[in-house]
Amino acid sequence: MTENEEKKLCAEALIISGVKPEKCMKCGKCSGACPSYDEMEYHPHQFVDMVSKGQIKKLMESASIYKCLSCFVCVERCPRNVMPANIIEAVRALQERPQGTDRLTPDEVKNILDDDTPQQLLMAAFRKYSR
Amino acid sequence: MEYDYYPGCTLKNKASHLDICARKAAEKLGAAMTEIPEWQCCGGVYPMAGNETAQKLPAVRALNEAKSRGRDLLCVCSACYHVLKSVNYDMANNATVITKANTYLENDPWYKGETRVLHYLEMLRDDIGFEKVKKCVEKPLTGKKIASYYGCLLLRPSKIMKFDNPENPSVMESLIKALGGEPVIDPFRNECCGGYVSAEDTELTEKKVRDIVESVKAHGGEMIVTACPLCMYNLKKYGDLPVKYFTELICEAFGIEVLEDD
Amino acid sequence: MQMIAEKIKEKIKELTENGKISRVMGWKKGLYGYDSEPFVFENGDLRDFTYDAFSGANLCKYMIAQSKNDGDGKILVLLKPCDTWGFELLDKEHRIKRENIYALGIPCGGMVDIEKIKKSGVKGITEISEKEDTLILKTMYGEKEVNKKDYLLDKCLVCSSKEYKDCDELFMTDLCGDTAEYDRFEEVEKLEKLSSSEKFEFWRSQLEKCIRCNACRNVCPACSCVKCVFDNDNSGVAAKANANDFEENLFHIIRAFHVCGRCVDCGECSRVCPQNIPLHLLNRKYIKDIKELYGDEDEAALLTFTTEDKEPSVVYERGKNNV
Amino acid sequence: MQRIGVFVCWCGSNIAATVDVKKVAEELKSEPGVVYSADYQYMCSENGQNLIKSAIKDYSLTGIVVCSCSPRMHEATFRKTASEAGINPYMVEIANIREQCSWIHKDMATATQKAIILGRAAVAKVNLNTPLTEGESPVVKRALVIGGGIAGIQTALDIADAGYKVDIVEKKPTIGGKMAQLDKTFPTLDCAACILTPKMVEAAQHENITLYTYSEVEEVKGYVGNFDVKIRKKARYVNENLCTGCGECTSKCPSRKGLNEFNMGLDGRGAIYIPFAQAIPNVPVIDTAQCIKFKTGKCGLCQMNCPSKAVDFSQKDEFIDEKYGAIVVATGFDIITLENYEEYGYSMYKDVVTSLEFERLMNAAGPSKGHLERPSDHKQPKTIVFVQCVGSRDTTGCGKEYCSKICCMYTAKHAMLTREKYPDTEVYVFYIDVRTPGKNFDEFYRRAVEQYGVHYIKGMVGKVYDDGQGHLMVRGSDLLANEQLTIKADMVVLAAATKADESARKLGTMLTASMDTNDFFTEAHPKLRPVESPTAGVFLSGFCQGPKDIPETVAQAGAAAAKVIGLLAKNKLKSNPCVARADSLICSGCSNCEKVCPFGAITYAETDVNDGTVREKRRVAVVNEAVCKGCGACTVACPSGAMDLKGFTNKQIFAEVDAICRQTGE
Amino acid sequence: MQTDRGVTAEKEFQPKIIAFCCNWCSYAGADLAGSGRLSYSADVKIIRVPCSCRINPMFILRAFQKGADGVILAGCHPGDCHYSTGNYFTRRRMTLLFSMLDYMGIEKERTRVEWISAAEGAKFSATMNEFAGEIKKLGRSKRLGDLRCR
Repeated sequence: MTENEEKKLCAEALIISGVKPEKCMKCGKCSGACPSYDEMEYHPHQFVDMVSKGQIKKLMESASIYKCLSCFVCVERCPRNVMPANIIEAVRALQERPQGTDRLTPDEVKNILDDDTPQQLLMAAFRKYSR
Repeated sequence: MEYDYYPGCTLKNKASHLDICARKAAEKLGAAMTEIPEWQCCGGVYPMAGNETAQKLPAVRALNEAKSRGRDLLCVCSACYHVLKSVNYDMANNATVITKANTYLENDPWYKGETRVLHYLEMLRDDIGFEKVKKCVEKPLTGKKIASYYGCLLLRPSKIMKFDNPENPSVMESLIKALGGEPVIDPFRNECCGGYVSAEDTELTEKKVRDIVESVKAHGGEMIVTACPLCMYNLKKYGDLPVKYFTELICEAFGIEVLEDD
Repeated sequence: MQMIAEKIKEKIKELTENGKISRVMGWKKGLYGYDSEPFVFENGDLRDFTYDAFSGANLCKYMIAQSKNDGDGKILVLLKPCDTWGFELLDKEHRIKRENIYALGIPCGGMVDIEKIKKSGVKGITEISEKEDTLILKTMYGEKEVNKKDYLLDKCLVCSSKEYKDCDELFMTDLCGDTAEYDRFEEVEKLEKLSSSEKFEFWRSQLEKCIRCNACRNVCPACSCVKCVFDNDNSGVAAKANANDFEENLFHIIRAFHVCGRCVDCGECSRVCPQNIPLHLLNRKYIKDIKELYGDEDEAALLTFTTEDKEPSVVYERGKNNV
Repeated sequence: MQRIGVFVCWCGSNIAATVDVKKVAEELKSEPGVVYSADYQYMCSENGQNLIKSAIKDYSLTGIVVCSCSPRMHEATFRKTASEAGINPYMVEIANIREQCSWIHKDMATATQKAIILGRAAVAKVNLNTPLTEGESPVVKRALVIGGGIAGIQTALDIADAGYKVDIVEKKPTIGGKMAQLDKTFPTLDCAACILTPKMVEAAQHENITLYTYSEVEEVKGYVGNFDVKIRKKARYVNENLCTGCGECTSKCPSRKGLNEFNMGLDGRGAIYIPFAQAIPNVPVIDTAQCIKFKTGKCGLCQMNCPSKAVDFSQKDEFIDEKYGAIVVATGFDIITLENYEEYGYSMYKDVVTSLEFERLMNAAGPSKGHLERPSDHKQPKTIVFVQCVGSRDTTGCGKEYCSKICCMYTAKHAMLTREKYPDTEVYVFYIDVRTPGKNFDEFYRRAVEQYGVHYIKGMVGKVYDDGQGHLMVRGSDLLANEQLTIKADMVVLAAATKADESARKLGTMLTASMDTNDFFTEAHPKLRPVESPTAGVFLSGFCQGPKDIPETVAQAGAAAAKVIGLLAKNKLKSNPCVARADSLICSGCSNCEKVCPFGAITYAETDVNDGTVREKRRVAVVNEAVCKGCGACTVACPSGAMDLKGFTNKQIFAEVDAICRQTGE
Repeated sequence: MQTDRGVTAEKEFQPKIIAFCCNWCSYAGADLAGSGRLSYSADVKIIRVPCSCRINPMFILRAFQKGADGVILAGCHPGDCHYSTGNYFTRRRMTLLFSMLDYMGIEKERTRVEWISAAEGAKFSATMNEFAGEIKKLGRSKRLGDLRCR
C-alpha cells in the first residue's frame, strides 16, 4: 500500500464513519471505558488518532478490529461526540471489502454452532466478520 | 392500547420464550400486539457505516408499515430495538439515508422517521405504568434477589436510544419491584457481555461474563434477568447463575404458565 | 357546510345571549352564492350570515380596527386553522387588543376558487350550493355538479396544518378536512432550479403584471403597519417623495423582505391578487431559506441570530449546483 | 433649503498632489444648496478654521462640507469650528478625499473625479442634515451590587471607600458566597475564612454600605445614571434589629431534618438556622418548608426561647424601591449537577463526592471538623482518586463546553493537602491537561507531584463502580503508559464543571445585559472593556462574566468599582445625539425594534397620537436617548420606517447613494 | 487595450460600486489602507454608517436602481461588533436578501458582505480590488432596474 493509497483509505474511513477526528481532545475516556481494551493492540483513541494521521494500514492488519464489541461505551462517554466505535467499524469494513478477506467463512460457522446459538449471533457475526 | 409488533428472527426461534411470554403478559395487561405482516430480519446489528443504506432497508420497511397503520412499533428483542430505533433516527435526521431509502423503496409519501419505536419495557413504564403491572401480580417474587442486566443495545448511544439513563438505568429495577422481587443493583449491568465476539473469541466473552456474574454475586444477586437473546446465550454459556428473560419473570409473577415447548 | 354554518349561527346566538360577545366578524352572503364577503354582524342580526366553500377570506386583519375601542364589547371572529396563524402574529405584535376579541376556531375542509370554476368553462352561474364534497352550480344554462376538490384555492392545495393557534374556543373543529399532501416548497424548488436568466424572465413577466392595487398588502396579516413605508413621505422611498419609480420597481422585493420571518404562509396575497401574480412564492422562498439555514426557532428569523449563523456567502455556494 | 459651504483641503501635498483641489471646489459649487466653495492648504490649521468661520458669517452658511482627511481624524475639529461660528456642530459632513482618494490613487484625473463624487455625496447628505443636540441626564450617586460573594464585597468596599453609597443584594441569608465554603486557597494555601471574614465584617460595618441579605432584585427600570430598582427582602421570620445572634433558637429547634446547604448537605441543620458561625448578618432564618410551626401550626419553641423576642412568624416579604446610578453584577457561580455523568457513580455511591463537598470535608468547620473521612462509613480513606474535567470541555450537551479554569488548581490543592495531612494516603489525579497559567501556579502543581508524590495520570476515567465490598473501582486509561488501569479506591472526588449561577439569566433579562449561551454575562469589549456590560451603567464583577479564580475575581471587582466610581463622579452624562428616533405617528408598536436592540433602549408607551385625521391612544416605541448607542439595528427591523437614526437617516443615506450613482457630468 | 487613452476611457466600462462601511472596523480599515497607500479601484465609493446593521436592504436596492453595478457591505468580524450584536443581524438579513435576489435572477455576485477589521487595511484594499474586478467582468447591471411593475 503506497502512502497515497493509505491516505485515501483514511479519508474514506472518515467519510463512511462520519467521524471528525479533529474534535477529539485526546482525553482517553474512550479507552478508559473500553471493555475490550486488553484484547486490543490498538485502542479506541488510537484508531481516531491514527486514521487522522493517515496510518490506517497497521489498523487494518491488526486483530483489534475484530475485538471491538460495538458496545458503544466509547460513543456514549466521549465528551466531544467523536464516536470512536464508528471509525473502528469503518476500518473493519475497509479491511473486509476485498474478496477473500472474510474473517468468518460459512464453513467455519458450524464450529460456533451449538443448540442454543441464537440467530442474532449468527446474523451479527456475519455482518461484522464478512463482506 | 394497540401496538404493531416486530418480533425478529431470534424470537421466532431460539428465544421463543421471550416472545411468547411477552404476548401472554401483554394480554393480561390489556395491550394488543399485532405482528406486522411480512417483516424481514433487521440485520442483527445496526449498520454504522454511512454507505450502508441497503442494509437499513428491512428496518425502514417495518417502520413505514407501522406508520401506514398509525401505530407505535413495539420490540421485545434488544437487538431489533436497537437497529430499528437507530435506523429510525437516521430516517428522521440523515438526509442522504432519507433520500436513498425512500427512493429505493418508492415510498409515497416519504418515510421520515414518524413512527415511534418502543421497547416492551418502555411500554410497561410509559404507557401501561408499573402500578398496573403490580395489580396483575398473582405470585409475587418475594424475597428473590434479582440483578437486572441491560447490556449495551437498549441503552447506547443514549442520544439515539433515549431509553433510560445510560449509566444508571432503572426501568428493569422498577419492574422487578413491581413484581415483588428485590432488585440488586450490579454496576456491570450496562457493561458488554462480549456480544457477537463470542463467535470468534470465546475467551473474551468468557472473561466479560465472568466479570458480570462475579459482580452480581458480590452484590448479593441470585438471578439475572435480561432482555437480549445474545446476552442470555453468553451469560448462560459462560456463567453459573440462573438467567431469565424479563418477560419470563413477568409471566411467573402473573401466574401465567408457559410450557417449555410452548 | 350549510349544517356547519347553521351550527355556528346557533353558537353565535348562544354566545350573544350569554353576553360574551357584542358583534360578529363573519362572512355575508353575496348575490350568487360564490361571492360571500367579510362583514360585521351587529345587534344579533345574522340574516345574511354564511359560511360556505367561498369563505376563503381571512378575517383576522379586520380585528386591528374592530378591537380598538374598549367600549364596544367583545367581537367574535371566526377563524379557520390557517387564519389563526395570522391572528396569532397580530396578537404577538400587539396589533390587536386581544382582550376585546373572542376568537372561535371553526372547521375548514378547503375553500374553493371561483376563478378556477369559471375558467373551466362554466358560464352564467346564478347560484351555488354544496352537498358534502359536491358543488351544485345553477347556471343560466342549467345545473351542473362538480367536485369541490378539483377547484380548491391554491393555498388550500398546500394546506399544511390543522392546528389552531391562540383561539378562545374551538368549535366543531374535528370536522376539519385533511391537510394536503403536496409539499409546499415544491414550486419554490422548481424555480430555484432554473437558470439565472430563466428566473429573471419568470419574475419579470410576473411582476410586470402588477398594477399596484395594494390588495396583497391590505390582506396580509404581516403587513399591518399603521402606515406603510411606501406611504411615508419621510422614508425616502415613498412615491410622493421621489419622482423616480423606485417604489414601483421594488415594491414586492421589499414587501417580501419586510414580512420575511413573520409571514405565516396563509397564501392570501396570491388569492387576492387580481393579476394572479404568485406572490406567495416570494414569501415561501424566505420561509424555505429560514428553515434550511436556521432551522426552527421561536423568534422571527430576522429578529434573532446565533453566533454560528451561516455567512452570506452560503448563497453563492448553494447556487453552484444550478447554473 | 440649506446654504452650504464647501471647503477643500490640500493637506499640503497629501491631497493636492493627486487631486486637483481647485477643480473639486469649482465642480462642487454647482451642487444644489452650495453657495460657497474654497480650497486651502491646511483646513485644520487655525487659518483654515478661520476661513471656515468667516465664510459661515459672510455667506450665512447653514451647512458645511469639508473635503479633507478621514472624519476619524478631524470631524471633531471641524464640528467645533462650526459651533464656534454659531452653527450646529452636526451640520458638518466630511468627504474623505485623502485616505479614500489621494493616498490610494495615482492618476490625477481619476482621483479628482472620485473626490468630486465623494464631495457630492457629502453635499447631498448635508442638505438633509438637521441640528442635533447632545442629551444630558443627571447621575444618582449610589451603586447597587448584586451578589455578596468575594466579588460583590470587594466591589462594594472599593466604591464605598471612594465616598459613594453602595447597596449589596444577596439572595442567601448571609454574604460570603462560595469563598466562605472553601478551606484553603491556592497557590499560597492561606485559609479562606481568615482572609474573607474580615472583609465581610468590613462591608457590614462600612458607613456607606447597606446589606440586603436574603433579598433579590425584583425589577429594574431606567438607564445609566438613573436606574429604578425594586428589591424583595424575603421574610426570614426573625427581626434583624432585635436579634442578637445568641443562637438560642437554633439549638432549641426540634426539627433536624434540614440539609445543611453550607456543608453541601453533608450534615443536617434545624429549621431555624444560621448558615455558619461567621455569617453576616449573624441572624437566623427559618426554612418554612421544614419548620414544624409553619407546617402544623404547633411548636414555636424558637419563639418561646428567644430572649430578645426577635422571632416573628407573621413577617412578610418586604419591598424596597431605590434609585441607583450604576449596577454591578456579581452573581458568581455554581457547579453543575451530575445526572448526566452517572458513569462516575455520583448518585449511586456516597463516597463519590464533588470537589466542593471535599472542600467541606477538609474544612475545620465542616461536618467532620476537618478530619477527612468518607461520608459512607466515616472511615479515613486510604486511596483517593481525583477526576478532572467532569462536565467541563464537553460538547455533547451533557455538560459545559468551556474549561472551568479553577479545577486544575484546586485539585492540586486538594491532593497536596491530603498528602500533607495524611501521608499514608495514596492520591491519584486523572487529567486531560493540567492548566496552570497563573503566578506561581505551575510551581504549585509541580510541588504536588514532586514534593507530595501525588500520582498524576494523563487520561480519563471511563467508569467508577463498586466491588460489593466497600471499595470503589476506578477504571480509566493511562495514555502515556498506553494501558487501561483499575484503581481500588476508598473515595472519588469529581471536579464538576462550573456554571453561571441560576439567578443570572433572569437578572440578565431584567438588566437587558447580554449573555452568552452559557449564561455568562458578555463584556462590552472582550479585550478593552472587560468589566463593563454592553448595557450602559451595568458592570461585571467576578465569575458571572466567566470562570475566574479568587485573585482574578478580586482584580476584576476592583476594576468594576473603578468604572463605577468614574461614572458616579460625574454630575451629568452627555449622550451621543446620533441616536434612534421613533415617529409615533407611524409606529405600529409591533416590538420588532425592541427585539433587536442590544441595549434595551426601546420601550413602549400608550401614547396619544394625532396626525390630523386620526386621534387615538396607541402603543408606540419610545427610544431612551441616554441608553441608545446609535447602531441602527432597529431602523432595519422596522418595516414602516417609523424608526430612523438621527445623523444617519434613511433619507440622508439614500441621498448619498443617489449622489454617488449619478452619471458623471449629470 | 487600446492605445488612445481618450477612446479607452470612453469605451472601458467603469462600474459604479458602493461600499457601505461600518464606522468602527471597516471604515477604519479603509483609513488604514489609505495611510498604507494600498491602492484599490477608484470605482469603489464608500458610505459611512455607524454599524453594518444600519444598512437597510432598501439602500442596496436603491443603489442598483440608480445605476450601481455592485454593492459591498463591510463590517466588524462577527463577535467584534462595537455594538456587540449588530453584525449578527446584518449577517442574517443579507444572507436572506442575497438569496432572494438570486431567486429572482439577479446576479448574486453583485452583492457581497465582508468582515474587515480596523487592522485589516490590506484585506480592505484586496477585497475591494477583487470585488471591483468581479463587477467589471459582469458588466453593467441591468436586471434590477428592469424588474418592475408597470
